[in-house]
Amino acid sequence: MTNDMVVDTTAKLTIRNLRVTLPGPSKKDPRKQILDGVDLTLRPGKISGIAGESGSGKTMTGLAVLGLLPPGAAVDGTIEFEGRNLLKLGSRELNGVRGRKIAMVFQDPSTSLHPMIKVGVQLTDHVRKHLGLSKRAAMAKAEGLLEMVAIPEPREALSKYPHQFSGGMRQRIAIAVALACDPDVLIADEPTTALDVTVQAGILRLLRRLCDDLGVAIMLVTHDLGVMSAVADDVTVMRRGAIVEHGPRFDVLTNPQHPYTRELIASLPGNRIADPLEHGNADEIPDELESAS
Amino acid sequence: MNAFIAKYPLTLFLLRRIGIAVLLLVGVTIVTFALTNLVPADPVNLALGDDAAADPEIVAQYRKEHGLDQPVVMRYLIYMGNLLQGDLGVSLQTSQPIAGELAAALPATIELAGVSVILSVVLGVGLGTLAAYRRGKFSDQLLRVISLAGISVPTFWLALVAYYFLFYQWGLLPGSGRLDPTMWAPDHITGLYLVDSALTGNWEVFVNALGHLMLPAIVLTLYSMGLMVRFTRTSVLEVLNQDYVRAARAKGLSPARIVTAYVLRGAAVPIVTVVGLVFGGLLSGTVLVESVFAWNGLGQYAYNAASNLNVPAVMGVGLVVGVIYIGINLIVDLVYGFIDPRVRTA
Amino acid sequence: AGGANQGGNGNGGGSSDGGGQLVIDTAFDLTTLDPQRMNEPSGIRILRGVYETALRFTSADAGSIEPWLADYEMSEDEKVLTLTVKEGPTWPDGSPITADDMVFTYQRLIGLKGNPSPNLDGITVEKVGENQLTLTSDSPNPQLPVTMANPSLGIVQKSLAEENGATLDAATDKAEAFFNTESIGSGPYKIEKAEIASQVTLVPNEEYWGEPAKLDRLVFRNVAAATQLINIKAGTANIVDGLSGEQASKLDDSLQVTSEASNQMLYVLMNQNPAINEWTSNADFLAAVRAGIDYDALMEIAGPGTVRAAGIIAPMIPGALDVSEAPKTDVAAAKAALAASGYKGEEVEFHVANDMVVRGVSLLTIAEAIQAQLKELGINLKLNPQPVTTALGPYRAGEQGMALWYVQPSQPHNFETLNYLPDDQMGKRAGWPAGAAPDIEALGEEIRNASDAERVELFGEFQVLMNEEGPYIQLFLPPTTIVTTDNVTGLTMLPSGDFDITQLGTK
Amino acid sequence: MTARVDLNGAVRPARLRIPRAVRSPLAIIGIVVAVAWLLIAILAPVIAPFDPIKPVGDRLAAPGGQHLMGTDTLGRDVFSRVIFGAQTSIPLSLLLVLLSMTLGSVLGAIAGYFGRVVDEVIMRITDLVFTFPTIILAMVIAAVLGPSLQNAVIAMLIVTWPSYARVMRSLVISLRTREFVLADRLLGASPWRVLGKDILPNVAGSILVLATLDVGTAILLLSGLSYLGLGAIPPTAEWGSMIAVGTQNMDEWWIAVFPGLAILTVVLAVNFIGDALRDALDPYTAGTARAA
Amino acid sequence: MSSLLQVDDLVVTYKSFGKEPFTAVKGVSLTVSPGEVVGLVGESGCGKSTIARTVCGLESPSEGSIDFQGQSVKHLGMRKRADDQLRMQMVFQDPFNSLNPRRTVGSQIADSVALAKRLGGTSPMSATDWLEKVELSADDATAFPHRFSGGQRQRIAIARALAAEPTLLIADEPISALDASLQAQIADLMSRLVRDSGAGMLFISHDLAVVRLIADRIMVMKAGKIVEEGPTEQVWNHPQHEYTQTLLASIPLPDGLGRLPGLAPTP
Ligand SMILES: Nc1ncnc2c1ncn2[C@@H]1O[C@H](COP(=O)(O)OP(=O)(O)OP(=O)(O)O)[C@@H](O)[C@H]1O
Ligand SMILES: Nc1ncnc2c1ncn2[C@@H]1O[C@H](COP(=O)(O)OP(=O)(O)OP(=O)(O)O)[C@@H](O)[C@H]1O
Ligand SMILES: [Mg+2]
Ligand SMILES: [Mg+2]
Repeated sequence: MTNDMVVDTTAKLTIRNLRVTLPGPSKKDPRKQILDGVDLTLRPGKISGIAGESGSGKTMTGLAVLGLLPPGAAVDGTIEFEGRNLLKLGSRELNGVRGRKIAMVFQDPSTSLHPMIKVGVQLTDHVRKHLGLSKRAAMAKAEGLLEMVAIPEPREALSKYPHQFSGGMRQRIAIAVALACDPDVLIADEPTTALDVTVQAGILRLLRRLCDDLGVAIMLVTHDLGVMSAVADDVTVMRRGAIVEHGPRFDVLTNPQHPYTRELIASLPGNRIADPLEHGNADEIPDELESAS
Repeated sequence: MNAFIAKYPLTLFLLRRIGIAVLLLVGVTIVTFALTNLVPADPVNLALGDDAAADPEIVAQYRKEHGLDQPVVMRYLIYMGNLLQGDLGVSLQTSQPIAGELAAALPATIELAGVSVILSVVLGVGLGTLAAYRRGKFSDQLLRVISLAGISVPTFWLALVAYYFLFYQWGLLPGSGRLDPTMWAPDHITGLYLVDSALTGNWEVFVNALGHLMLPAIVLTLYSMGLMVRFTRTSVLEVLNQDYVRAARAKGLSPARIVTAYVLRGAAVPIVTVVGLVFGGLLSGTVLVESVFAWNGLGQYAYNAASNLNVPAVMGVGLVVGVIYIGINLIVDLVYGFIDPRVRTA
Repeated sequence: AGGANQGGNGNGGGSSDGGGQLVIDTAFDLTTLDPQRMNEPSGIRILRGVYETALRFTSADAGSIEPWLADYEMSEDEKVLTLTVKEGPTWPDGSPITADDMVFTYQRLIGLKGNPSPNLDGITVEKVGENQLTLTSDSPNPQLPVTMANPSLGIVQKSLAEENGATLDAATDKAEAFFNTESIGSGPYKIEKAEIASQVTLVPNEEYWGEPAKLDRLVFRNVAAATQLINIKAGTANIVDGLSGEQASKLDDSLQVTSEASNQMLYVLMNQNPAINEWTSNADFLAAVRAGIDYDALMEIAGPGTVRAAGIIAPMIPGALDVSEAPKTDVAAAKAALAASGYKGEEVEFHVANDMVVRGVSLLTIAEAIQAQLKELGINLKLNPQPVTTALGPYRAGEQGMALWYVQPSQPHNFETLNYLPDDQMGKRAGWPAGAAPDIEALGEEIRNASDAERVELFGEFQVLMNEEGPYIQLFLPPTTIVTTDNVTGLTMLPSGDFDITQLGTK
Repeated sequence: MTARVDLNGAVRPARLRIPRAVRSPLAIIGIVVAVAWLLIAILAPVIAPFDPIKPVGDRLAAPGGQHLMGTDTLGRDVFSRVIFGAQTSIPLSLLLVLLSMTLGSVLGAIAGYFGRVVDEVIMRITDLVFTFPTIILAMVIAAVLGPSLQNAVIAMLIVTWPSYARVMRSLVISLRTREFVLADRLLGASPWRVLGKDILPNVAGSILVLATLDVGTAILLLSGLSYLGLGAIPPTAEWGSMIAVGTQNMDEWWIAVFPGLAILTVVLAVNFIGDALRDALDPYTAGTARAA
Repeated sequence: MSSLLQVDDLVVTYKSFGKEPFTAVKGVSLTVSPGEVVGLVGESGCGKSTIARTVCGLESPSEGSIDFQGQSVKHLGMRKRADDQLRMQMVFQDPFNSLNPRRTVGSQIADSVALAKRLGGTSPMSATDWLEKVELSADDATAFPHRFSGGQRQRIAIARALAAEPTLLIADEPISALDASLQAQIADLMSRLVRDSGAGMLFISHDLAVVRLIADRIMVMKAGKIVEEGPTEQVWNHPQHEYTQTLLASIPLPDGLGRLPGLAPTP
């Protein structure tokens, strides 16, 4: 794969000049500017990577799309999806989009699944609502989803609770939940930070395949440039609520323009590795995910 | 052993609990017995009138009849011996079996406490959730004032004030007792008038009993509801901050479904804890209210027994409350397991 | 049942032509409904409708004693009472009431060695003829006839009682449970249902031999005094007895208030044992207290209808002193006596049972009032309020220095007040040893051997002496205040300060 | 990440932020009322128009005129008694809370930290106390000791310490295996040092909040005991016993209503403060910015 | 000279009520010599932290022995730790948990300084000096931990451990929260300080790339067992065990080429 294969498909979701402020600690304190004019376009079949320092507003951007900003947040700008400005939608309409058309995988898999509700229920309640499936049909679909994300014994898994899975499995379940209604847009907020490299590799493959096979538009938030390099089609770098750099993956990673990006890349431990190619190649390793589906 | 533990965790859990319960009950008996015997007073004086108490023969007869002629330790052993045979002894005041008296008093309190618990749980959880959702808004502040007032008002005082106004001044609710004096209790099935009258289809009594329950139940509920509102609010707020709630919203679920399935479920453990505490507290804390409303329940009975140094009766109350307390704790723990699967396996 | 009338009010269904029901609220002290074990006011009241006695009172006057189930005759020496069973009265099963029933009843009372047993202390009961029996005492016992009217001497049917486990001996008697639930006597009412802790209902005894019961039902409820006031005002109770005279005086006209001196007398005990208290045993100090108390003020607190206790004999009992002879409040005399006593303001402990309320009058309130009054004189009392539970023991053992209590005669007869003598039952409580008051003791001996008629005179003298030297300071008798709704009829007071439930009816 | 994350990505721990707590209007009301009551208690002799233990007027006079809140059965001025009552109820309940907090926390900390037998024993004792109806237990204890305010406090202490012990124990248990404690122990800290230096600062807030909420309970319990005649010795002005007298004189509502209102306002004020304090201390409810 | 730390056939089993006991460490032997840095890598949950904790006496081994300076390491009960074992210090994995939120950072480091003094330490450094050593400022000493980011806290925890002048430092993922440039810097600092004082260090991480920066020897762990062991360069360049190979292959490289990293069989 190379970077110059960017095909200009129509944008699926367009964020324009997104500004978000949050109230300060008390009423008198000035409001905090969280996002300061963010522009972003998600295209079907493409992964848009967002990198940036901790606290730069990556998560907030994702939340803004789904209208899940903290209470008291003031939003400005447009988020256009299928001809509608999501920021202007009523809560009922928004609920029709959430989970159905646009889904999100949250940063921490162990907290985004309800610990007291069976995985099966968490996988199906929105499916039943959005797609009007029967319980049985929804469960069957859920089983398929779990199989897709390579959860062993998916049928049994449906009646288990989140804590009965390892962190990696939970992250994959969270992804399955997000994919359950076949969304057009997937916002994945640091889906691999909590995982070790071997598990991370599997999830990256899954994301890639979703794009390639199903044409999902993905926004991948990560601060790991290695991950970025592995799957993102283009890269956006954020700092203090604003975008400092944007461009195709290869360009940004190999020829960063902004000093912050340069600093980031310069200090990567990977850059001290003599020759990365020496250490095995992806193609040599059996791909569990692919063989499973 | 480990294999056994792994195989029958619940059985083992129960066995352990029962073991602790038995120990606790023995402790209750010892403490009660010791305390009641430490009171610098002779039950004979209370049970016998002036003339009778002056007559050594009658005093001797009374002491013999109630085993008071034995040394304290002996009396305790005799008591425990009888207890093992299911005999709670005989009241020093009425010479009636304690078991029977407790059986008569307990349902009254359970009915009252039960209704209060139901009311306070339903209202407390509902309003507490509302307050959490409306955090900082006017309705939250209003609920805060109301619930804190409920916690702050002296129950015995409120009982009197409520009685004075709601019954006496405005005649909104019937007064003391569990039923109008014209009515007799429904056939004894559970001793809970509401249940018994419903079972026997005696709706007139049902309505009457319900009416009589209202006033004391409201008074008791105000406190426990206040408590429930505060606790529910806190734990719902906590849950509202959880990622899984946000994740549920991201799934486009309806707010109603999110509250019932996700939020309340997440907040349930602390809420259940408080429910257990509240119910336990109500069972043992109704003394003053019962006396105002002439509600002849366990509280009145206990108060009477204690103020008359009716040792076997006080012991009986201790045991009953102990068993209930242990039972509630056990149920709460089991409910934890039901609510939170992580507890189940751990 | 009455159905749902306004405000859940349950009084009298058909009240126009008699019948109907009455609800009587009282603070229960009920422990049993076995007549021979029972000695508490609530039990006495209830069982008066169920069991009948050999003699009875017809009014509040203690002299109104009259034959009922039996005619009586007292021997000259006041040692033997002969009862002749009347013909006519029958048990509900139709069999006549016999001397055997009475003998059984009285012997059982003695044998059970229970609370009411002292009523027949030192008495032997014997059947002396087909329908005659005698009660014989070793020493003169002039109060035997009035004792016979006590409901704990209510006659039980021997055969029925025995069937249900009654015997003449505490060790073998097993009948209490039976009596508690199914008391059946020869009276106009029988127990319908009884829950000793909360409520007892009486319904007419259909087979009653006399004039049939006036009411369809009598309900006795255990209701705290505070609640009684509201209940009577709201009309959910027809009769209440727990109100103070003061409270009753403020009720509106639709309620009938019957106020009668009760037989419960509040008094201050001044222990004569110097080891117990240096000051109460000081005669001058005692005199100072006696003269220093403002009796009128105390009576005002107790409310209208309160009667000044002139001496140790309650007003309705023959021999009682006239109020004019009661000790007077005299501040000057009190101060003089106090000066003479050598008292310098030391703290004197004043015991009071803080949970005791007599006829709506809280002993604690009175004690506080006395404390405030004596403080003006310079007497420094320190209240020691204790629950009856703990206070009663030291009181009976004569270990309290200064204390506020009340006494209530067990029989409406002057004779038993002799136990105020030194070293007698009351004397011991006051730490008053034999020989402490020779003049009083001599007079007591004289009274003991005098005839009933002479006693009335001698008791006057006795009480005056007591008022001067005795360690008891009689205060007052709060009224028995019975408040009824206006449909209640036939409220008849008895010497015990209670009313006779068999006379109750409705308009 | 949870909403507790601030700009640095650092968890914002529970920490005292009194100023913010004070900003809540209810807390302000609470503080004002509480301070007012404290002043009333201190200045009682100055404020009260009459001697609280001396009959000063007609008995049972209705509120109005010379007697703002009427007079009681002995003709004492209810207003003065309510004011002087603050001198009894407020310091005593503070003392009680202080004592039971100390006793309960120490025992709970020992139970939680050392575990095993000590824990079992202490926890079973708390069970025992919990098992028994509080007021009845206090009654019997007060009866054993004889009624007096001092004994009422002891009796209440016996029934109130266990809740602190329980809370303390669970806090200590959750903290004693925390890594910062382990780290200190790897540095050779003794158990007492660990409890005092590492654990105490972390639990003080929660315990203090519990204590504020308990002041109210203490006043109520004390009043309850006095109401039953087991607490304050007459003629001391004490709110609970004043209510008890009032109940025997329902028609003279002012005797019971005013001391009841006094209890209500004090307890409510303390609860307002406690509630605000809890909000301020709770990492979830502190601050305004949060995710929903 | 004999080794500083000698662990033989260590087995650690977690028992919890109502659950099958779980053996997290299944027979591990390792040594750390003075002046040596040993790296321990392995996937999440393979038992690395368990080894660290057990070595410090926070867990008790069910089998095997642990000797520190020739003395057997005793379980850290509720009592005060013996002086001869205070020379072993640990940096905990979780930077959020290992600092007391209610005590100033400075006072927590000062505890260590005091300990070092008491045990006859010679270093003239104060708590603030140590803070500066880990690239924080002296002003930070009076601040409470919540003011610091995860990475800053890790550095504070490291400073605290180093300030005690340990002869053996167990460092459990001490720099995982740092950004790349700081990682290198701090790793360098640690290894320098440890080596200079002749102490040893057991350095735990799941990131081979990081361990490689600092360790003399690397041990690779999987499911409670050591699967590969050897000098750093050898393991890095010529991984023998299949698992080590997978681990290396799974590291995504920020080369901008869009290559998906390799994948191990799912756990
Ligand atoms: N509930 C909130 N209230 C106030 N400010 C918040 C809240 N949540 C986040 N913030 C602030 O918003 C800013 C952006 O946060 P965001 O979570 O988007 O960062 P991020 O880029 O996702 O960082 P990370 O890599 O740590 O996840 C930060 O300054 C953060 O402190
Ligand atoms: N207290 C405990 N009780 C039971 N099991 C435990 C306990 N602590 C750890 N474990 C289990 O032991 C195994 C090893 O845990 P350990 O913390 O040593 O892993 P690790 O290698 O440090 O992983 P990571 O890289 O995620 O820190 C894990 O499966 C874990 O679930
Ligand atoms: Mg984020
Ligand atoms: Mg670890």
